[in-house]
Amino acid sequence: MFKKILIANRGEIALRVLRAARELGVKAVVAYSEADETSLPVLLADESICIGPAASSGSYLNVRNLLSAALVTGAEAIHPGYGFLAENAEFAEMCEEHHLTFIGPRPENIERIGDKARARSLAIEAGVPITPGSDPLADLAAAHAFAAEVGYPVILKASAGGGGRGMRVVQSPNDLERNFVQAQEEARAAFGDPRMYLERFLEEPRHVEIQVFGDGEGEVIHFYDRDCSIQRRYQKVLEEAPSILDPALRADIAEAAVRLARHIGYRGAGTCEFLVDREGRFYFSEMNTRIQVEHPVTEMVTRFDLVQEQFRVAAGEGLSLRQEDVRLEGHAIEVRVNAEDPDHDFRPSAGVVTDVHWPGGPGIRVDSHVYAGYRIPPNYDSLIAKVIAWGPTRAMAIARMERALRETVVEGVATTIPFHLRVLDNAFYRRGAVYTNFIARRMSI
Amino acid sequence: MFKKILIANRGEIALRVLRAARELGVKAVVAYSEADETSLPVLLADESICIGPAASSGSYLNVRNLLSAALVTGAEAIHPGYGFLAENAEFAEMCEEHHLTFIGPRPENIERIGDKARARSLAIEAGVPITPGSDPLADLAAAHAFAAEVGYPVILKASAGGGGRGMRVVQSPNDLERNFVQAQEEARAAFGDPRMYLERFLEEPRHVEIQVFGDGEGEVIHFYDRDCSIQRRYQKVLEEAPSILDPALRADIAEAAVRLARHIGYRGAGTCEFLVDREGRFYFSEMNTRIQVEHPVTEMVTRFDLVQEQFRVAAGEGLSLRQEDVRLEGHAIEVRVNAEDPDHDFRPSAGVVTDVHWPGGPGIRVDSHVYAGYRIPPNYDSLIAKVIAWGPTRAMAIARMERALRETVVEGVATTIPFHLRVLDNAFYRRGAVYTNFIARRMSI
Amino acid sequence: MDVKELKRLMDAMKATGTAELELEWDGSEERPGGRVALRRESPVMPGGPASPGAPTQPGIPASSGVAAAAAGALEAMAAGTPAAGEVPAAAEEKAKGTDVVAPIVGTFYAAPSPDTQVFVRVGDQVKVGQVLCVIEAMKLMNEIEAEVAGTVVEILVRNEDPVEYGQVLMRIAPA
Amino acid sequence: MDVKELKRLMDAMKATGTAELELEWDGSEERPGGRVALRRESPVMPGGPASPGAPTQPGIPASSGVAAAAAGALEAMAAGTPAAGEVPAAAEEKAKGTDVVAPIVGTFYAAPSPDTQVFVRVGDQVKVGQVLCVIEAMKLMNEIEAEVAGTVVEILVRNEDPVEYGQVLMRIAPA
Repeated sequence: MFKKILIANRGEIALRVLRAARELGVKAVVAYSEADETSLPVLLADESICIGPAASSGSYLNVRNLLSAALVTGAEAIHPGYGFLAENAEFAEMCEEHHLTFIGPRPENIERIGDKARARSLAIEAGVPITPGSDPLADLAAAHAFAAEVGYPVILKASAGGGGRGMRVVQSPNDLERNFVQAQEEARAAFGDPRMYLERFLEEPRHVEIQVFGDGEGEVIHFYDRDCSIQRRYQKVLEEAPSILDPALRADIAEAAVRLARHIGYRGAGTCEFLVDREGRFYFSEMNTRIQVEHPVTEMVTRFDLVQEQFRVAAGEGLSLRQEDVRLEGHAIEVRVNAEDPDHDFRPSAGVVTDVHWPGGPGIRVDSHVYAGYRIPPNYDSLIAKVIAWGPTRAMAIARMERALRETVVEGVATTIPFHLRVLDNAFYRRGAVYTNFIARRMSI
Repeated sequence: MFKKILIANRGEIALRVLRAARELGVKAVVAYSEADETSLPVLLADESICIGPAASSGSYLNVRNLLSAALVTGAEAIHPGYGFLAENAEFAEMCEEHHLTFIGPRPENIERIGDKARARSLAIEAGVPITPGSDPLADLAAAHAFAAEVGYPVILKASAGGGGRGMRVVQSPNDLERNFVQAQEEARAAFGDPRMYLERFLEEPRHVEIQVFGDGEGEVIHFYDRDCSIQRRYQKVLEEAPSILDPALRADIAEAAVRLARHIGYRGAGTCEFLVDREGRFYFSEMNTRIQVEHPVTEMVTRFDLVQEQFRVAAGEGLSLRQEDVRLEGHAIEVRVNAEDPDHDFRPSAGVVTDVHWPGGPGIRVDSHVYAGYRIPPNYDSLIAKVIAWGPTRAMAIARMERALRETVVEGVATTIPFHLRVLDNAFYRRGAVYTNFIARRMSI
Repeated sequence: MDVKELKRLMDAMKATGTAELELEWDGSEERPGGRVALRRESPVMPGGPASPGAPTQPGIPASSGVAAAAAGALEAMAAGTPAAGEVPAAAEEKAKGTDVVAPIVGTFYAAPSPDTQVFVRVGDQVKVGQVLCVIEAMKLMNEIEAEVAGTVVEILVRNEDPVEYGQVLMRIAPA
Repeated sequence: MDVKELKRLMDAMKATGTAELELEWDGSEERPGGRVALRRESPVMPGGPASPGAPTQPGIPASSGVAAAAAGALEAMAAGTPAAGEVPAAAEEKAKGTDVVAPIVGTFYAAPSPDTQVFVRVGDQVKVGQVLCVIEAMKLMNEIEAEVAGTVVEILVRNEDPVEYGQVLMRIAPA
């Protein structure tokens, strides 16, 4: 195992990684921007090092300073968390060049599966179903031709997009005409890559994803599924594990995910995302080559520490368990508590958290970097806590989450907790009728 | 299930019961003394009612006000928590007389097994081993005769004692002479019952207890064992589940506990305490007819909610699971965080908790009624939180607990956290060499 | 300016350590007139929840967001049984009267039986030892007697109300 | 303004430690004029861990027990690499000099190579553009040049020290 690692991230995931390091007896250096000097991971770290100004481009995305920070502090490995450089193949490669272990997939894993178009070809090779979709489209004419073939509505996606960014639903040829060039320009601006492709649009699909783990030597296991259908503008707001789909279907999806990860000799933690239509057909949509925000729901139902496992696999110890050792028990739900005002179109609510009281008691886990007196910097995302509730049944997990959120106090900033309570209270949600359009269709917000 | 219950307790256990009620959809009225008006269970309660002044005798032990409070608020049942009236058979009986369900054992269960001397006879009847011990001793001569027979050291106990109160170790006939009458007088003053008996004193025993649950119809199941050997002045300070004894021995002890509870037709949650000597012989010492402070460690390793089950059994729904459904996974440790100063002989440290930050992340549960700004009243016990850590192994549970306690902040009052960290770091503790004299013998405090 | 805007101003003042703020506006549509005055605190205390010295309910720490946020719970509680929190607050208002408080938990009865006159009404003169009301607890009727002589100035509970320990039942202005 | 709104205002005042609030409005139907005056309590911190007025690290809220309790962690950090926290504190003491700060993370070198003279010593006069030191980052030597002319009054790091972004390396008193 490593003696010392560098955490190249911030907020709750930096704290999550720090906790895993502590529990494994590994020293952790937390790299931080000037805006995060008083953040909890920095205050709790064994060591910390400022790597740039508040703007991420100069700090959390500053490859040179991050690598330098690892080198001058004597860290042997870098954990990238999620976001920032976590899925940057070049960064992973530069780590290796400097004899620093990148705690994540191999650079070529990221490179091959990170590109949406390439991921689709790999899925086809591995015999994993994908939504009927086009290759990258040369021009509008090609787009028209494809859309006519599969039928409207279709969804226009940026090859380099991900996590819901760079997507738009197109209802008609006119709509396509209006959107195509504009979307190309946006993709060029956002990702430096204007390539677009089309997919058949699924009405009311569920978003189901499989947590996989590979040893990089060809062995891949899975930790079952998560349902992340509750999304707002393609951003997940509430996740659960397992999904409530038919067990045979869930097994098929998990098997497909493992097949795909094996196909590319995947190493470390990864997630294969699928859309599942009402007829129970499933389609691979993308793979995330990192630990996910929602990984705790899987940890709660399997009682397995995925971040510790990332350390072990990166340190060359291989997987610590076999597929048959992975057991699933009960049901877990996570809500992402964001400092946003749900009464005002979820506008960010930065500022000082003057008082905070997180819930406790049986079945509750809280992952949060916020403390009383903490100033939420306006420079980063608005996630301030993940509250996770486990129960022997989905109904009990919901009941626990409700009682936990009702005993939570956050003062000084607005949070999305009132919104989460409304989701939990929604009759469609309670009976599991959740699709990716749930919030738009089932809730009046 | 009940529609509404009254919680006749305070502090963390009142909150624990309130949480269980919430999760079951049961309304809870929290009965509180004037000193607890701003306590968290009162602030979070569906309803609350003041039942007397700060002194427990006028409030939490005030049977008339508690029953009245249940009646005027329309509660159908009373949960007594632990301590106060939890093991008072008369109170349980008065509840029944007023058609209020006592969420606990039947009055006759409490009465029969609550008395130490009667408990020993019941154990003998049930074929459960007890430490060689006397009947209640008529006088000093009888005591001398018994001690001579089993050999010194012996332990002198009050029949009505419990939880470590009313006990003294006697090394020689002279010692016995000096202690006997004095102990009688103390027992009369403390318990209103001067009867004393003698037991053979075990050197360095482990304190191992079995969590049992009966349906009152003759069915009793167990939830495995806990090791509570780490004690200071007979008060538990750190508990874990399961014990690290040989599995066959653990099964024997569990079986003996079930036999005893079946013998008395036990209803609800109870704990049979045993002493285990170095040769692996075990002796029943007493039964606690209530939920225990340390019940969360059992909940963590079985993932079963014991307090919810108390509700179900009391509501006449019977046990919700069978013995074969009770599974044990991993290891859990609980520390009792007391507002006491370990640097000054653990003197109580009442006052305002000006800031508090509990730990979170994987495997950590916190049960606490304390919030920033809370004033700890000087009238009650000093328990301010229970921090529970679960891990797949005992070593990981220890590592988790250490990292959790190191990220805990309590300002304004002294706590026992520094002491707990020293226990966790102790080499004897780490290899499981824990006996009831651990603190006195293995730690220099 | 509505409550929400005012609250935002207060939050902003707190966050920035602003001690005083005055704001005037004349409401005219075009080129509205107005005035703003701001003063900062001398030593700035970052991030502190709230300051002491503020008149708060006895026993409820001013710094507690938990207590503040539990206002809803307190309201719910008040709906169920009279909230203890009301008592001291109300007591400050009308400090002239002597409180008659419930010594036990139970049901308040204003009259000895449903078809008889109430023991006392507002305005009645009472003597020491005179029965003011009855609290039923566990089927027993407990007579509550006046400890001072004077005039009943206020009765705070209604017949058959549940009362908790220490709850103010009525007030007597000493003679 | 109804009771509910008033209660919300009171809650807000309590939560934000607002001591006084005055509110006037003229009642005109459209775009009413008005006046608001707010005053906060004098900022004494209730039972806060760090005593008020105590010199605390800039940016770390004094009221935060979390921050205070992490002092050990900060010390550990300082042992590993020079703590950022030291810098501004020191800066207050010797405010006369202009700070030369590290623009990148890396290893500080006082001299171009192990067997040569250091670039500058305390007391040296430097010109704009003169090389003051080198920071090695990822095998690249980055020369740090003077941005002001003046006298080197202090050098805060030693040869081969790791330096973090924004760390003060030396101070120059402008000529």
